[in-house]
Amino acid sequence: MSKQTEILERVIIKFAGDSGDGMQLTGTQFTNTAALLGNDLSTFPDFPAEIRAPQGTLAGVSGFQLHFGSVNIYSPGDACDVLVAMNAAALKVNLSQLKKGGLIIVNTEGFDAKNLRLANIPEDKNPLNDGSLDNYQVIKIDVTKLTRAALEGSGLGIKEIDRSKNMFVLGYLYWMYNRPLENSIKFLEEKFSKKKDILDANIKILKAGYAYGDTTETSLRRYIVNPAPMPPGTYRNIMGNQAAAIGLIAAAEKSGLPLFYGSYPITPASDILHELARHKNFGVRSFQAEDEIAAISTAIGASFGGHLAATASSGPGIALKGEAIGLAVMYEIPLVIINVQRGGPSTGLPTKTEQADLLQAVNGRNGEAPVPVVAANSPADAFEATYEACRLALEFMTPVFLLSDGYIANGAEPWKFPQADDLKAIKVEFLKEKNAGGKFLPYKRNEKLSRPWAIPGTKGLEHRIGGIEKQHETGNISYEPENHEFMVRLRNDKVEGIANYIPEQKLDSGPDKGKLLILGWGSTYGAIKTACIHARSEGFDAAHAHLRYVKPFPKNLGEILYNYEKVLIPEMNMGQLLMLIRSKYMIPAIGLNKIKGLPFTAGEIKDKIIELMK
Amino acid sequence: MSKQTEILERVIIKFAGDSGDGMQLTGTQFTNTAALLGNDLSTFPDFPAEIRAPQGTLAGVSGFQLHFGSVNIYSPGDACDVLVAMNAAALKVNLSQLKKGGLIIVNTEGFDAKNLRLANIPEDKNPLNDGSLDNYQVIKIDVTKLTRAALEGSGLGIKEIDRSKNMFVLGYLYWMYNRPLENSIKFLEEKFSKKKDILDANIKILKAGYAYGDTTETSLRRYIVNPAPMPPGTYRNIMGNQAAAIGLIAAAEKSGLPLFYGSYPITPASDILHELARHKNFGVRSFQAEDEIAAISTAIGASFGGHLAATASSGPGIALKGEAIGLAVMYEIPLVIINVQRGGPSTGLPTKTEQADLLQAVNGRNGEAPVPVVAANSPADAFEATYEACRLALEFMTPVFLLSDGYIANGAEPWKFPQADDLKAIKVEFLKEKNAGGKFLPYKRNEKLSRPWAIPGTKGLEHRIGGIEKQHETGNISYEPENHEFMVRLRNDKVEGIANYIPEQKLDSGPDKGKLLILGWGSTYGAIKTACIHARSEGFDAAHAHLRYVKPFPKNLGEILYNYEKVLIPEMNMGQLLMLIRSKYMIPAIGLNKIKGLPFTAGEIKDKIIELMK
Amino acid sequence: MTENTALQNSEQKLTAKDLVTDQEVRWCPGCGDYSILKQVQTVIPELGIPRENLVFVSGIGCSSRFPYYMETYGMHSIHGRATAIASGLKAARPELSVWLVTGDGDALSIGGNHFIHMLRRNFNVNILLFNNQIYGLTKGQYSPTSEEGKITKSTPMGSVDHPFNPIALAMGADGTFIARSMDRDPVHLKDMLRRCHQHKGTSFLEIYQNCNVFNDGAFEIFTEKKTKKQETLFVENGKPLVFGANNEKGVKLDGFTPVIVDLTDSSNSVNDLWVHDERDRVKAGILGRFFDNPAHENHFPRPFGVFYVEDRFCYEDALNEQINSVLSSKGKGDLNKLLRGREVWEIA
Amino acid sequence: MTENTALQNSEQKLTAKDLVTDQEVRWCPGCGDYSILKQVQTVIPELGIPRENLVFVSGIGCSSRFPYYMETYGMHSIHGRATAIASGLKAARPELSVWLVTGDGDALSIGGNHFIHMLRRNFNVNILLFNNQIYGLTKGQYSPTSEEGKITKSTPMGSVDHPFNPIALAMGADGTFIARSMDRDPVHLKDMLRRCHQHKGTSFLEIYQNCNVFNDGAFEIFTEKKTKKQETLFVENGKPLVFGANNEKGVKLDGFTPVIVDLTDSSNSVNDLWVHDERDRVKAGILGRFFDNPAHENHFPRPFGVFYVEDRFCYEDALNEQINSVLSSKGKGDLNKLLRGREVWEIA
Ligand SMILES: Cc1ncc(C[n+]2csc(CCOP(=O)(O)OP(=O)(O)O)c2C)c(N)n1
Ligand SMILES: Cc1ncc(C[n+]2csc(CCOP(=O)(O)OP(=O)(O)O)c2C)c(N)n1
Ligand code: SF4
Ligand code: SF4
Ligand SMILES: [Mg+2]
Ligand SMILES: [Mg+2]
Repeated sequence: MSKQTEILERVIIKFAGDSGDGMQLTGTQFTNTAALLGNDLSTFPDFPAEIRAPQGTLAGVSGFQLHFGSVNIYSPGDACDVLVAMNAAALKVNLSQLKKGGLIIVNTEGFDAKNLRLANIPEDKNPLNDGSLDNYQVIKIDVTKLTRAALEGSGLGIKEIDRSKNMFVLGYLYWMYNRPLENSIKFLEEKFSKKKDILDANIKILKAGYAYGDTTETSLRRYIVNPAPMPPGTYRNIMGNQAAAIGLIAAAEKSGLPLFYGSYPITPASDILHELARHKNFGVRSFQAEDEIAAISTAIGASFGGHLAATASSGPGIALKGEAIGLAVMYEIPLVIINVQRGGPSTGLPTKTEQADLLQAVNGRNGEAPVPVVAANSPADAFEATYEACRLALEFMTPVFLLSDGYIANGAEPWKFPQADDLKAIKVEFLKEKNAGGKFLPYKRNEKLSRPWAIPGTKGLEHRIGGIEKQHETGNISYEPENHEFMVRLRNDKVEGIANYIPEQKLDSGPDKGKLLILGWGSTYGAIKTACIHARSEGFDAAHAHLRYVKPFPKNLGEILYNYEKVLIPEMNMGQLLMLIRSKYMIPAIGLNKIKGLPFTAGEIKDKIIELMK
Repeated sequence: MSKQTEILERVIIKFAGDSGDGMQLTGTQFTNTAALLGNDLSTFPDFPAEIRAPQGTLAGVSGFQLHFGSVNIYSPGDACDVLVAMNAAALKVNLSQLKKGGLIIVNTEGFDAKNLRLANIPEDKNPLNDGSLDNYQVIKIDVTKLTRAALEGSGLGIKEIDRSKNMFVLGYLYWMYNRPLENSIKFLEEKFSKKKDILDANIKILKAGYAYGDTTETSLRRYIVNPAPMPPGTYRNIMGNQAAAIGLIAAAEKSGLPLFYGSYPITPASDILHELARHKNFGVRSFQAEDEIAAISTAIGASFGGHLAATASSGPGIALKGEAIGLAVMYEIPLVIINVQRGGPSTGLPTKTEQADLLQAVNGRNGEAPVPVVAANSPADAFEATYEACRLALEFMTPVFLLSDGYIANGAEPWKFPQADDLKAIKVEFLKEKNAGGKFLPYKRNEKLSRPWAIPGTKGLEHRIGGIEKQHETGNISYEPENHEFMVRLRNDKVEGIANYIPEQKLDSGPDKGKLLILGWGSTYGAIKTACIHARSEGFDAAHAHLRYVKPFPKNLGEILYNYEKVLIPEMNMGQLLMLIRSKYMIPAIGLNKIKGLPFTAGEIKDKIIELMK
Repeated sequence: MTENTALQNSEQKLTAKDLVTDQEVRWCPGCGDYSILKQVQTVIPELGIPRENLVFVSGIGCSSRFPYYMETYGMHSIHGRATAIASGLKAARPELSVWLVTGDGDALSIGGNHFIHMLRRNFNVNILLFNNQIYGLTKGQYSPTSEEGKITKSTPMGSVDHPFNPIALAMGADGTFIARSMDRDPVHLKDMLRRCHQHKGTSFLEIYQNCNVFNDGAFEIFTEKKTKKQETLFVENGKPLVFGANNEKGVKLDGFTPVIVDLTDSSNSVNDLWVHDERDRVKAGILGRFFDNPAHENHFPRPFGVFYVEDRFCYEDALNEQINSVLSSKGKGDLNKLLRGREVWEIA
Repeated sequence: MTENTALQNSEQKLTAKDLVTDQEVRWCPGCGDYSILKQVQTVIPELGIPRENLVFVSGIGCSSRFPYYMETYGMHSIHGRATAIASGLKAARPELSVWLVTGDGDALSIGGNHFIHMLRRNFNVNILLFNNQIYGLTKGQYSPTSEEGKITKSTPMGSVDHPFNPIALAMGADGTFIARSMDRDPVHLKDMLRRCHQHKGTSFLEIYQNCNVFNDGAFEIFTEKKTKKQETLFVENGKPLVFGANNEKGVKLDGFTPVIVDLTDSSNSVNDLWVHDERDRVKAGILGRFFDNPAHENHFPRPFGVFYVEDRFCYEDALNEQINSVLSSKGKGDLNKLLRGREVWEIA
């Protein structure tokens, strides 16, 4: 029987199952294949908070959302078109995210009495039978049974056999979306190069899934999603934490400095440490410290020693670093502090995303201790943002905050990666000799108000630095009142002066004056961008500007803001950028705040745009 | 020869000498006597940063400023009328603070070759001879010589003899200001009750100083400063840190709770610990922890156990407490966190004052972690502010920040202390039984959105609290997105809702609408109040409002602000309250900022008032 | 009220079941934490402490989820600070029975300082350190107890940190009760839990705990039947150090040097063996250093049991004595006097 | 470049004077810190380290002002973190000679955790702990080394904290070089400073330092002529433990129990005495516990000198070996390859 083929512009698939069902791998494989076919895409995994929550329970559901298309994609998307549910719990947790009329692919074995009970569903309310899914298209496949049948006699144990059932689903989806199997087969071959029997089983099941689609009548439709009109070039897929790690290495290479990374594990920042630890051949010194205070302290020591030094953590760990950040402000040494934000306060929602540490970055220290703040917009953008944070730290001899979040850290997207040669140069020169007519003034400043970097080992530049207020230029201890005010203002001017050396703020889209500007920062980028496109298509032409620099603001930001009747600031917090903007520019900007541990959907922002513009 | 007696309204004396010269004691004695005579007054000591900087050096100068009068006194005052300088360094450091034409009393022996050298004064520039003091009245006394002469044959060693020379100065000033010696003699009798020879020597020298004024012609004038028109009542003298300590004890007594105080020493907060440690007969458990994190953590443990728990530190130590404060926010347990602010950032100017930790108090934590912030205005006011912070903590089950600063902590003023019975009641009731129809809901809320306090030892109320997001009412762990947003908003509403239970903002002085409002917080109170009085007398009638509550702001604050054309916010920082006010009320308030480690002078503020009003 | 009088107030006997909460236990299936939870729930009722007088305090980590599963008072706190929190609680409420659950990262990495300070101050608190030699909750980085060369996510080429010996560290910090047990030996574990309770002062119990997801089998050699008897040394006060499948081996001291002897060889006698003395600090120190890598030849068996006990005053007792002594000498403080201070004057 | 090759690069010999900065020394007159500064400035030039390769790192406290007075590179940092800062510096720049100056509060109270972690990691850094048994800079609160019952501003009724024994703590944390000296014995102090430098690994030197303002005379009994010989025990490797005004007393071991013997009594011989062996961990442990209050009868003399030495790899060496081994096996990383990752696709 011939099946109908439809062309789609974009698809959002949510792969959901128990933590042990391999949904992260399935999603990643589908993603990589989509990327190789030239789709634009964006993904976001959704882990359970527990390491391994009890199998089959609601807490144990692991999900992976993929948004791919023949158009440009800026976020993992809002409601899904397709939901793969390997068990009852996965269906229950994710159903509300599925579009009405959307497609559900279920593994029927995951809806047996035991699984229903674990998902807290009364047995007589089995969603597969009780009509509650009538508004959706449901494809029921007994994946477990089919997998076992296919591998009978393979010599593998039942546990190993069952573990390959995710390949059946992958194969089936490859069939449905007209995708080749080669890429995944290659992947399996690498992964199981030493376990021939398991490799064979996986490939067999992958093909079985494909064949099942081809031969059965479970679905009468197949879909084609054409390549997206992406700028020509070579692409790779990248996750945010990985991008940050690579950004650090790139900045070290380009500045000619060794990289020191002092860190203490914490979700969702740990992967930066893991990634860096793998690159010792770049001379990376990654140091797992005893706590966050030691982590930043070691980085401070390494920075004094002439390394590009960085540390990363998430909210609670950043809180612990406050005192040492103040020290780095006084020292005026380069240091990059990455905060991969998660849901707060306190331990909060450690595996969820949030943007509620902005004011902590700006104000979370004693005294007037200004630190520039740079924000990453998306997984791939984390590379550039990190690189830029390093550049500022080195050129201005200052600690710099880089804000990322759980959504950026674990999300992935295609990245038209640069060539090493294309990266902005970072010029670092250690001072080699006395800088003031036979005298050495460690706090003498250049036109950027930046001081020289004189590292141990340099003859004649022996000097002492400390956290007590320093005399201008000499850096000696000074309790002199006038000097203190002078230095506080000087450190402030230095940071504010960075505005003279960063690009002016640009609009991301929309008219350059008018009714509404959406001002964003960080990971809301994709949702805002998509929302603007959708609103525009409905006749509401809002402008969008997205901040890379949250402190100092770009010089022309005020001008831009004053060009609009209204300014909307969507944030995953209670209005933190909002507060900074209102107090600085005296405009009654409006906040759109979501504090659910989840990113905005484009729809939420679009609705607000329309509400404000109509 | 009869000497002229003049009546003065107010006098500012600065006692200055080497750290070893006993100027703090001299100042305190003169202060106590002034208080007993009914003068209003205010004092501020000015310690060197070193424990004992080398004798005679500029770094070793220790000062004590006293402002007393027959009128109301609100601050230690600006420029001095009298400068006592025990050595050359003391003169050099303090001369710029003396009014033109003011009186200088010097100990000539402190201007010998050695002392000049230590003070970095070329020998030929001895200020006592080179005419540089021509614009002042100078009384030169060889105090050392006179003291030694008076005690010849006393059997005391030369070191002990010299140590009593400050009594000579005190006696001389008592003569000059017509003060009785009795009070100081009583003090000496107590202090040296076990060292009869030293007691006798001190009294002898005190009287010798008095007699010296009476008989010699060093001064032809004496002064009378009459009692001030203070509200009738009984007064004592009190320092800010002492007031805070007593405030904690009073709140504990009035609420019927034991007091637990966990702290780690740091300048200028340590004296609160020292004071509390002395009051074990109030059942105070003072605990010197291994660091600031442990200090607040022990307080959190004690609070869970049902104690009124408090911790104090200064900037760097407060930075370390950020993570634990977030935990207390999540726990929703009562806790008072006192920050005795000092010059920052980092170690900064540890012995100097500043107000630059306000935004740290408001924002210095990860996530949305709202904490009420209460500020003390003056040394005596620290009692009431502390008491109020305790009340809010207990009634709203929340950590509360109390902001003090070095100026308040070490300053002193007369205090019309209350009777225990006059203190506002603080009602605390531990929950005794289940609160929800046979169930216990630890996070069920009352009309203040406050939760019950159920302490270990209470049968049937066993429950667990933690830093992970909690389910509404049950307090169980919840990763549910809607619940998270609900709880973040609830915790915010609870803190903002305190505005419904605190007094409305009142004006301290001035017209209730008009051209200019000065909005202050913290220790700028006295300087602003005095500045307003002076400006008013010059025809510039500015209004003054002073915030006790910085978070939440009093409900009517906006109304008040909108009644003035201009709002001026003087702060010892770069504009922190300014930022909060601008962003919340959208008014272009103006900052007056001083970041010198020193309090404002009334003159500085008055000048600004006039500049803005004319 | 002291802990002991509190004991007597207990009205009806608790059962293990009474200590189970309504929260689903969320450790990975197979995790060693389950067994420890079970033994704690079994032992506690024996101790006769009223449930409302029990408080479990923890930091952050898999192990630190423990309080949620105990139907007592409980505090799940922040990483590394449980020791400090428990110190404050115990200082405030000495009559409570305070149990602290922590991990190797929680107690010895970020929490190392509060840990050693609690030991020296000797608060009467029971510390249960679940040592799985790994960071479980953050998914598998090495910890300060991981062995040298350990390959983990953060040390793909192997760790270059020399690990702590927790027993030695606790001895160095003047701990007054130092013991070790394991998740897989319920009888021994229960015994150690009882001893912890009995000891007045900080009881430090290191519990080897299998993290079957990120460090499976770390202690297999000590816990599994096949090797356990050869590789472990269960010490008991007053008993000679004997081990081996058939108790055929012993440890004697040659001067300060411990030597393993073969008891089947007639030239050796049980009577020559080192007799364990919990109160001998020097010997406890030597025993604590039986810490070789079991892969090394001629290695010593790993000791389990109580290494060391000492009687020393508890911080909270000394603190309360001070308070009581002032109270009895000066009487209860009078707030009006305090407000009034030493010197006052009247304005009419 | 290792520390040793750095040595050879030294061009001209330093003198103590070359190590004096233009900053006025601001300790209280009479403070023990002066003497220590002087000995350090005297010893350093002997070591042949070029001045530019020296870094002094400190925390906060009176003692921590030290770097300002050394004409070398220096970091005055924040309270308790000097150990962590020095670890980072040493990991980054192993060829530097890093000296750490800290106080009893700085190292053992707020900085206790970084301290024990540095010891176990064994960074090749020299820790000079100025122990004055008090908080000097904050004007006189008790510290974790203050004796029980200590009356200070924060403990007007006497401290109820049992103090750390810093030597024992360092042993428990697996320190590889553990020694004690005093401010008032320049010759011994200089000797110990040299030994610190010689040792590869973390050298921990506790220096008894008199705070004449807030804790005057705390060590008088050990430092003053009248009592010094009776009350101190200067240990040297390979030498018997002898002390007393005329070396008339000795310490021998009776089993594990140290006993003071009278050498003037003919039944005792120097040959029976305990001979100090720096590399014997057990004996070093016993020696470290000679820590009685000198007011107690029959107390032991307080030992000075090197208690314990052990050779163990340094963290920074192992780290650099890993880096070098990958570099030689994989070659220097190629940034373009890293940017490119494993899998790419082309859009034309
Ligand atoms: C301040 C802070 N830093 C880091 C973390 C992340 N974190 C949580 S638990 C943990 C370590 C867990 O290891 P362990 O204490 O051994 O407990 P286990 O999970 O193995 O039982 C870390 C690093 C955190 N929650 N808070
Ligand atoms: C975070 C922080 N907490 C507290 C302080 C205050 N403080 C400075 S030095 C010190 C202790 C000093 O004692 P010690 O380390 O023994 O040094 P000493 O002054 O005796 O040489 C303290 C508590 C500080 N500067 N920073
Ligand atoms: S990760 Fe390890 S320690 Fe944590 S629950 Fe799972 S098995 Fe247990
Ligand atoms: S206070 Fe003590 S330790 Fe500090 S400088 Fe003075 S004498 Fe030395
Ligand atoms: Mg662990
Ligand atoms: Mg000290």
